[in-house]
Amino acid sequence: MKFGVIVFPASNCDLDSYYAIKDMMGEKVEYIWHEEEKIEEYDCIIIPGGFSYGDYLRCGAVAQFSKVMDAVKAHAEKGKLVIGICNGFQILTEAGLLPGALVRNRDLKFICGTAPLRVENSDTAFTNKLQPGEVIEIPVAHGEGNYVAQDEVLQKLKDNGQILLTYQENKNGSKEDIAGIINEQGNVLGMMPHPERACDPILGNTDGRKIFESMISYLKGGR
Amino acid sequence: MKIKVYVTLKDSISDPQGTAIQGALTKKGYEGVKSVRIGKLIELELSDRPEAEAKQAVEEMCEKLLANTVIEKYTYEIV
Amino acid sequence: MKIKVYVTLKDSISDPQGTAIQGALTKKGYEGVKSVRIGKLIELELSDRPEAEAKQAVEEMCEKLLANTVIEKYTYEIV
Amino acid sequence: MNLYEELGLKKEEYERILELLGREPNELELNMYGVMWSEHCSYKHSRALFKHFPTTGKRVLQGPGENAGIIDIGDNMAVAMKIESHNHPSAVEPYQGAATGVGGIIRDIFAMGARPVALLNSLRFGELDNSERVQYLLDGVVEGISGYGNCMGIPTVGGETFFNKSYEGNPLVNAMCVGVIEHDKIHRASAKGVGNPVMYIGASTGRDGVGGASFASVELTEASEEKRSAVQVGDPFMEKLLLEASLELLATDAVVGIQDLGAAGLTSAVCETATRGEGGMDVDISEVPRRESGMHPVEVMISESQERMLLIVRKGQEETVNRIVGKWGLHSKVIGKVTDDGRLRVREGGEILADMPAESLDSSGAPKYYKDYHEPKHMKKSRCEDLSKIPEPKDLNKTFMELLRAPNIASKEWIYNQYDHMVRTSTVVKPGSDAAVIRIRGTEKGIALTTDCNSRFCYLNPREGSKIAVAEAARNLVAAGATPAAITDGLNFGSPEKPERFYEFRESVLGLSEACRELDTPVISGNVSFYNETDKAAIYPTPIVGMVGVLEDVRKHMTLDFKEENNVILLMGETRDEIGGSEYLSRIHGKETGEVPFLNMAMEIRTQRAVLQGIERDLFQSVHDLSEGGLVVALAESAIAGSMGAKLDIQSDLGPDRVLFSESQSRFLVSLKESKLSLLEQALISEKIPHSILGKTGGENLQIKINEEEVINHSIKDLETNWRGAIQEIMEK
Ligand SMILES: Nc1ncnc2c1ncn2[C@@H]1O[C@H](COP(=O)(O)OP(=O)(O)O)[C@@H](O)[C@H]1O
Ligand SMILES: [Mg+2]
Repeated sequence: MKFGVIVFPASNCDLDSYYAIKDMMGEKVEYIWHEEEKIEEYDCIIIPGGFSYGDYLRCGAVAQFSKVMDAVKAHAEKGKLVIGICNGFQILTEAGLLPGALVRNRDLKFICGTAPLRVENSDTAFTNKLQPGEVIEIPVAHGEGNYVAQDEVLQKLKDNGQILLTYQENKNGSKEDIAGIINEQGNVLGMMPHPERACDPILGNTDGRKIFESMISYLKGGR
Repeated sequence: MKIKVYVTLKDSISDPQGTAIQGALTKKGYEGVKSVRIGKLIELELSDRPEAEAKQAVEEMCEKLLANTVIEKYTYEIV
Repeated sequence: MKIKVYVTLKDSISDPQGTAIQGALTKKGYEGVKSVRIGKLIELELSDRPEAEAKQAVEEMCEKLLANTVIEKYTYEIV
Repeated sequence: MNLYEELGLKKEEYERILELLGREPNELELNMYGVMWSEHCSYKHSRALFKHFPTTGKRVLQGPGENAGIIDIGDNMAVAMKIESHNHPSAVEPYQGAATGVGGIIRDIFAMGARPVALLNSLRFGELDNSERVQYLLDGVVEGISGYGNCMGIPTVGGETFFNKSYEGNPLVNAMCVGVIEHDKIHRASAKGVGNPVMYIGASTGRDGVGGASFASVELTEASEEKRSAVQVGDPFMEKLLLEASLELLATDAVVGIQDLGAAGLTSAVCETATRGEGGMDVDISEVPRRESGMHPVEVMISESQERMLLIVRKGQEETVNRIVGKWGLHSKVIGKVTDDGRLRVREGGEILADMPAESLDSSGAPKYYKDYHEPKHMKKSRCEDLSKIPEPKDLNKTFMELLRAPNIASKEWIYNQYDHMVRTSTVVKPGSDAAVIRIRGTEKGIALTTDCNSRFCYLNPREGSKIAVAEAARNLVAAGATPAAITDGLNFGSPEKPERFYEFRESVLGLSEACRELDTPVISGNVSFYNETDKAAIYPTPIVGMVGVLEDVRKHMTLDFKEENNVILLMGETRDEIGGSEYLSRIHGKETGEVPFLNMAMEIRTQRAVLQGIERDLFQSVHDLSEGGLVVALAESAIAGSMGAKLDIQSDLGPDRVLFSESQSRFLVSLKESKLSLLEQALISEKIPHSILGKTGGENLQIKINEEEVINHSIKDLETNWRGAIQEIMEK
């Protein structure tokens, strides 16, 4: 099993994701440069947080132009796993791999802290080690994490169980308190909070591990 | 040639920044500020080309990058 | 009444955002994108009033809040 | 007015230039002297005093003089750090001023080859409560720091924020950056090797920031408003590319020397690298990438466009540079070469535009002044002020809450929650504690970081106030379990040409030097910002101390929150009748006067050592140092952080307001399990450290009795809401 962490110019949580997988989860992981076109060898792609291409114009807007994103689309179409965290979530919506969009936080300020998240659907590749209704504490750090989508889209997300995680305390204004969603096929997750920041005991919080444990268990065929 | 692109939020999408500015203006004592919405003005300088070609290029740039059509709409003019 | 305010960076002020977008467009294969500058479009809805009054109000709002006149300039039109 | 005067040079300085050149300088040359001999670049009014600073020590690998100072932390690892001011730009355009300040200090760190791992910021504004302007400045500055630092992926882990009317027209924005580097990877900013190419990478050069350095060296008057085009816009994306490209380059052997382009732009970078390399340099400005057409050579040479670096490259390795820089989407350009004749030559193609001895421009050639000084009048008056007549507040419970809500005391989370303080997943102790703690990946170690300066103390007594700043910084690190190692100093003062202001500066440098020597925390880097005055008044002397400390085992870090019920609360150190210069006296009684608290350095050192030993022996559950607001504020902070109340029963001969609010030095508030109390007491007795048992943790309220009478009783919830919300309420009103 091998994870790949994409590195765009000005990604900056690439390192955090890399060490979370390598040192904390003990799995194989490599960085993938944004100009890479071949990513077949990876079982799961992590699109990390940061400010790809400076996040100018709109967060994640320019990243969809990069070569690796075509490869990520193909990877996702094959049903393999993709997780976009923070900027990665923004990139996935900009690239059309997930519905909706992420706009400026309701209070117009960047927010950094820890958010209690409720697990809405635990029957997925990303949440199978969690209980429905369970609350996990996951760090957040974003200026544009306010999830918006048309009402029909939101309804569909709800009906299909595509909303995986919701904020207990909605500080950015997201519709339906959405913190993380999956695509219809269930193999692409986008979430604003940072599970990779909650894996190492020295940081005082390991709730994020359960997300990665779920993915690893899914990839091992164990569920 | 110069092109001005205007990107604005679709009406159905709320605009917290606009709302905040409206609030600030009202607080400052400006009366009758009924709504404020913030969009982007993107000024492009393109190498000269026939108008039809320019239009096509600009529309493509808007669709692909300059606007996110999930939440935004755009118009443009050649100046 | 509707007013459109256009706020752009003064010419002497660099626009890294515009430069980055220009780079991205060029890299994507759009040729002849010579420059990109990004500004704001602010749409105001004011209660109806005589044009002169509206102008005065808008100019004041621009100076005080809508534009940062240290680095930005503005124009507006009543539509 | 003569051209030299317009450039901020004095007559005698101009004459010195004539002498150095043996002829009249041309316009370009004069401009280059103008920026290099500005206060900002030449330190002409401060250098003479720097000899007092202790700058060596067993840990010091690089003292002042390079882009940043470096200390050894063992295991082949080292820490680079530096602080820098961006006061005047931030007063004009808070967002960009603060953002480019952060950008500049980050470049100083990676120019040494170090990976930046933490940012701190030290901010001073006018009174926040009722000033729209101050609120606007705070809002913009915080957003600028957040916008730049967050994008860079460097956590902003600490700092300080202080409001006082003396900063009304002249806010202070000092940014500090800390980097980590392996010993053998350290790079220096010198141009060595005759014939080696000089390369330029990063953003192209525009007209922005032209005159920035001299701008920073004049008082802010109405006239300087006209210079507003001096505003520079930060581009953190470009900086991130530059950072990654530079570090990748420095890992090869292609680069001989590296220097960022900061104040005085290209002029400063070429002449400093040439001087350090003890050679000369020849640059052709027609090769300098430009953003605008029609730029005058003067503009090219002194532009302060951001996000640019200069490299001295090993001859023949140009392609390595092009390849690595190109990978990061940047361009590089050869703009000159290293020579051996000690001259700095600027050409445009074949034409020589300037030709001068490189050294003459640099601080070694610049004039050096030792100005007259005398004690400001107010000082003697405050010293003699009788504070015994300050009336005891009728309702201490209410007074306490008022103080807790004062912007100087209230939680700064409205600020630091806008900063990504967790990125890089190494922030072990986040902002909101006494010091931030960062783990050093790949080792067991950690470093603790803080910035401190009580400028009210420095106003009343610059020498003692500066010593207190060093002691307080050390105390904060010790409370986190770290051994203080070194400081970087951000010296912010008024005009050195005014005797009272120069007195403050001189006293302050002497105070810092003395304290650093005694605490064994050498000065390894720093920055001076003078002329922080408006037409009306000067700022309070503000020598900001940025300090780093080392934890051998990062798991042994300590925090300030009460951890469990029924722990003993003990105060180390002695509370005296010392409300001079206190936040209490200022906020509640509207007075900034009195003598500052007495600092007994021997006691300070013993107490710090006892705390560190106690942490090492696992005696404590929590440790917090006492600072602004005194004992009761420290109690409230530990209680709020731990969501746990406390019951205290204090016996004292002092008035209750003194007990609660006095800002006596060298004190720590600790909580510990009852079972460890005797061990601690033995240690304190043998070290002759005064201490008193105050009470116990537990319950939902903070209850304090003094001599059997209840003076404080608030629910922790209430305290928390007020303390956390006060600044936000003001900012969002
Ligand atoms: N501008 C700022 N940026 C980041 N953190 C800040 C800032 N101002 C204050 N803080 C944080 O708030 C906490 C309290 O600050 P302060 O009262 O200065 O602490 P102390 O009195 O212990 O030195 C510290 O953790 C400090 O790092
Ligand atoms: Mg403290």
